[in-house]
Amino acid sequence: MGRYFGRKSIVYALTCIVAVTINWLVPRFMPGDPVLQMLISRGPDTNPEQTAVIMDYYNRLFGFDVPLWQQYLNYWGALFKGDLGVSVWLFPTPVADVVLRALPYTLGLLLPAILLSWFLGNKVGAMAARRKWLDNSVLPVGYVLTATPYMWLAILLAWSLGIVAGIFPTAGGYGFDLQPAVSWEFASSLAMHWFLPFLSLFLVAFGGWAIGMRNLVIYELESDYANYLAALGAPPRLIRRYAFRNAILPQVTGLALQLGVLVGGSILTEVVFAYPGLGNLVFQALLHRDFFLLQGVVLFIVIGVLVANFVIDVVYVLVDPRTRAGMQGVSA
Amino acid sequence: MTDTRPLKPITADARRAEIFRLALGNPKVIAGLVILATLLALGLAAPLLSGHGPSDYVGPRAEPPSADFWFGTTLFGQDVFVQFANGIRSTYVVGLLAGGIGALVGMTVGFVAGYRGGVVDEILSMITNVVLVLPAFAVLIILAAYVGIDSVVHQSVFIGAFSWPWVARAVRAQTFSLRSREFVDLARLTGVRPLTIIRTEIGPNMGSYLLLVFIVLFGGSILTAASLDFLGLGPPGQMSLGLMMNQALQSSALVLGIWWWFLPPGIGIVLIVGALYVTNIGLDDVFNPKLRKM
Amino acid sequence: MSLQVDGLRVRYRTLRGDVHALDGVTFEVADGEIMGLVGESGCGKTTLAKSLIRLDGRMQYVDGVVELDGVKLPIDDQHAMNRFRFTQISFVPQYAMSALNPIRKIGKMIAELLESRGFDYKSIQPELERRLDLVGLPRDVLRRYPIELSGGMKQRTVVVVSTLLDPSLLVADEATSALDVSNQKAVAETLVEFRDRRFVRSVIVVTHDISLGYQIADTIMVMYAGKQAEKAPAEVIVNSPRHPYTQALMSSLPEVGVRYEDRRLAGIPGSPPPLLNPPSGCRFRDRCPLAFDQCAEEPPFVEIATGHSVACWKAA
Amino acid sequence: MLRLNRVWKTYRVGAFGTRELTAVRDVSLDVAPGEVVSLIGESGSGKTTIGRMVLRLNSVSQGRIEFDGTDVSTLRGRALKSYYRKVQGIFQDPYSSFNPIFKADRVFDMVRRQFFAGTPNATWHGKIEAALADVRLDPAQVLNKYPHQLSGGQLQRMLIARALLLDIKLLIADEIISMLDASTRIDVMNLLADLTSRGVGVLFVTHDLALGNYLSTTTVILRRGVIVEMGATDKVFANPQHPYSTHLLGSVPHLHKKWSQVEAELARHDARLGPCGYHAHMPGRCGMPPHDPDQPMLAEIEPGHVVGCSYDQPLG
Repeated sequence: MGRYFGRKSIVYALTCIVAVTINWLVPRFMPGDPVLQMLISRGPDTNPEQTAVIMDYYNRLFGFDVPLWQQYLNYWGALFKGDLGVSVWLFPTPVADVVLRALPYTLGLLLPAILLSWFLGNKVGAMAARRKWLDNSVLPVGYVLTATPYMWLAILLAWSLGIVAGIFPTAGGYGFDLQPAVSWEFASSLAMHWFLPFLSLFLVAFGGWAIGMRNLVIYELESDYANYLAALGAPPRLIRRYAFRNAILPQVTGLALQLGVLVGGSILTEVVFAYPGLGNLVFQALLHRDFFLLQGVVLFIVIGVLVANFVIDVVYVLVDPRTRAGMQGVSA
Repeated sequence: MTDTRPLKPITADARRAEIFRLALGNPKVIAGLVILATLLALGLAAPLLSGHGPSDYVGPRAEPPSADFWFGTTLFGQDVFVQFANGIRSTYVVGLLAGGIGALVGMTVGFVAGYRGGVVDEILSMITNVVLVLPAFAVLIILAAYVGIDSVVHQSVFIGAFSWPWVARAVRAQTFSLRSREFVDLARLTGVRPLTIIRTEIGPNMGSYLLLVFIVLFGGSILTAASLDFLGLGPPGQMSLGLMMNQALQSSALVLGIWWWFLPPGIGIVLIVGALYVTNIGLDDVFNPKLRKM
Repeated sequence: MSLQVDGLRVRYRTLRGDVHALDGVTFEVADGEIMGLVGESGCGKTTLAKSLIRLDGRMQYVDGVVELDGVKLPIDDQHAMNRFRFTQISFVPQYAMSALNPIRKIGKMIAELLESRGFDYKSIQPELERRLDLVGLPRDVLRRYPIELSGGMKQRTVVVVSTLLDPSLLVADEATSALDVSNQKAVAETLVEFRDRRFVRSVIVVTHDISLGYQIADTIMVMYAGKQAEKAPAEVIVNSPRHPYTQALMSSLPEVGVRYEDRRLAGIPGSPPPLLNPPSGCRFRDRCPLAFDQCAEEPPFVEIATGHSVACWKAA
Repeated sequence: MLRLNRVWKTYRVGAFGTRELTAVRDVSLDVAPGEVVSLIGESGSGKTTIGRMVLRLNSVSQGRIEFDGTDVSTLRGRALKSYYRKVQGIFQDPYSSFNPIFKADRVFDMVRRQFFAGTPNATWHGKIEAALADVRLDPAQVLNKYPHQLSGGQLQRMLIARALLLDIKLLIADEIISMLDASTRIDVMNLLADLTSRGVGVLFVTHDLALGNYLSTTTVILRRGVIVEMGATDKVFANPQHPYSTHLLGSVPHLHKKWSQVEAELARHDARLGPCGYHAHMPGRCGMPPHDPDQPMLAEIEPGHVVGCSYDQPLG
């Protein structure tokens, strides 16, 4: 088990370093002074004072005048202090503040969508593995859903259920006329605005889990232990339960691998619904060419995915006795 | 020790012929290939279909589908059908290129790591795992935003550069198990070089699997490219299905009810990717007789 | 009498037609008897073993009757058979290495299996532990996962599990062929001991190794190409076999003490006939040194002495 | 011809090779031309690893493997190729020894491409026919066929024929008949024995004592990577010295003797032996492995018959 965690920790540490380094390195590939260029690209300088402050800030932060390795270390130092820089678009709000403000929306969208789609997808997939009629409907629907781009399903839902049917609002995190408050009105507005983005994320992911689980369960039902139980007259219920338990393990690993895709999906979905989460921030940063905000958000997402991955690895150890028994690799 | 031997003697020529016959007799493979071929033909014929480009203002604004403009026009009077056909074409290009690059990198890494083992494997697996847990789409956004994407080829290279890890993993595992097969030992005893062994002994045994891998990468690359295009990070001046959705959304096509603008690009992607997946399942049935009886 | 099989036929459905894997076998296994079922790959012995306990997806019952303790077994009805499995007729598979659910502790798996069949684990547990002691397994295997056991331990565990409800008949399908010689002996002797202690009343041991069959079986049945060739008490089969196939099989088997330089053994030329379209007449005809005209006709499986039956014109 | 001199094989396992696993421990043995040396052991005994090290499929961790006086591990390029001209191997699973998607005779083509690139077609075909005749295969039956169309016995013979195309001096046969049917395995055994009359040495790796006994001139018994007993086959089998050897011999199923009888004989034999044959010849220097690197692992108890220490080695 120590070996398992040792190896995983190295991977995560390395990944983290790679991600931060890419983040640090990429702006330096740009010809010229990135800060100046970015400020220029914002159009006519309406506020020279602000520009000067920003220039000063970044020149101090990145210290373009000190050696590269020093710049690199400074970058890490700032990062550890939670300093992601200052947004240009929302000057002078620190990027970290902007990110933290948007974070609850994204988490509120992602967590239920991921967990529910994983849970229900696995249930339905396992059911499809043994019921022909269900299989015949789950399989094609599942494949269509996984082939659907997130943003298009979001557009489709916004248009059909939002604009044509008029049931749900299609933009924002809550009503434009409301201020955040602890009230029924605000909560219901929040929920109404939440539903469609959630649904589109949920549906696409659901298809993938259902198909994966179906194939895994069919495979497990043909395994030796299932045959042995059947030979001893065990009821199909028990055999299916065992098959499900065995099949769920690769699905846990799959969840870790799919996180990045799901987060990507939430970026797209939030853009469609102008949902005030991290994804929309990415889009706004791109629109306003606020690369410091963009970098901050993306770095935050990357680290968040790594942390979530690590959590899933811990969960995996808890659910798979084989990793705990520490017997892996002995036979190698 | 089982009673399966009487079933064995099917000649391999016959097997190959049978696989071909089964593939062509498999409704999933046929349906998938027909859809793919039709859309490909549409994409290839795009420049011939009309005299104008996808961004030219050629018609009345926001006109619903008609005989003149089969898919209607955009809010600015561009021909949606021409945009669609051009988008389909670049979709195929991205899928083939990015899928190809991802497959090439993944297979190379997987083959080498699986065959060599030891320290080489240790290092390559570490790299693979690092890229695997890195959320590719987020990194692609940063790269695309800063470095910029100036062509479909460029975009494909970026996508391919981040889509290979799972392929490397899978190919490595398969190579690992094939390497321990005795025919590989026998080839080594005949003095065949490692790279030749990978090419002539191990590779051919994974042929069908590699094809399936490529198909999945093809579909995945299309979805990633469309997502980047949708965020406005696609190659400038290049019409794509993702960009169509981007423009439709930015121009409030939803509120204005211009459904003919944003429905076709999504349908196009679902059709292509879905057809790829369907072909994939069909081929899987053909290659893997165990699933065939299901 | 314990098991009575009469004219059992089972075929495999394949894309190219039906394989007549088991083409009419008739035999009895008496109470307290261990019968060795011997033959080369493709002779139908595994098909026979599976037919008695659970037909797999490709197998199809054609006809014949199987009776256990006077009750007809519904071997072509998967659901109705469940009532007999484990309690009346049980199974030790070849794949013991992977027969146990990898993510369940062994004790828990046994408890769940028993409870799913309506038995109370708590009341059976003391007996289970006694039997583990008997086969030399520590009791704490119940608290371990299968991956923590060696191959020999897994095989013994499976034998204990399969016989836990004291079935009338146990079918062991190549249960020892994946094991090393010392483990092989231990498992084989466990089967005998379980019979002696009446944990099981009778046993069918399927094996490709006739010498192993001789060590533990009371009677041996030799099969060839989906049919019975010879059945007799083990001593008779080994010391005075009558079927040319049985004779050839044993004369091709090197024993400790036989040296190439002293006595050169010979194999059986040719190979068994395909069972997709089996030839008429005696199926061993093409490889048989004694074959003559009458062999074009199928020899009946007849008793030539008490408890000794042979399907050969020359033996009658 | 082949000499293993204090050969060790250790595998590094765990992340970054933090733990060591010793598969072969201080093994020394010789194979002379025309001699069959059988390496007998159960799984985990290191017998296969030794064969693979000789074939250069695994590296040697410590010690030397010499062929005609040359250290095998130093061979590169052309030298390695000419080594493979003289030393070849055949493995356990005939179906896995052939690439399933190509025709079986491709193994001959590969030999031609690597070793006989300049040979004219007619000469080459003559060579193949001669080699096939030597292994008693009909070219019409085996050429131009896919592996799954051939039987295990035919495939193993083709691999012997392949080795014959080269002018081999040493053949490593790793469990080559354990997956063959009883009726055909003895013919393959006889072919191996016939090779010795051409002066070919055979390293015969097996878990089956009867087969080792049948074929070999010298027997090596391995346990957990260590040689426990080695000597002329008749001496080792008639007068086993190490308790593990007797344990193995007692586990072999015989055709005409029951286990109980064999056990009784061995018990009488054991009673005549002291507690440790090694100890009797090297008093006061017991212990395994020897702490003194110069101390031999094996003690000679009679000419050409050596035994290892049996202390500190509980059986089972």
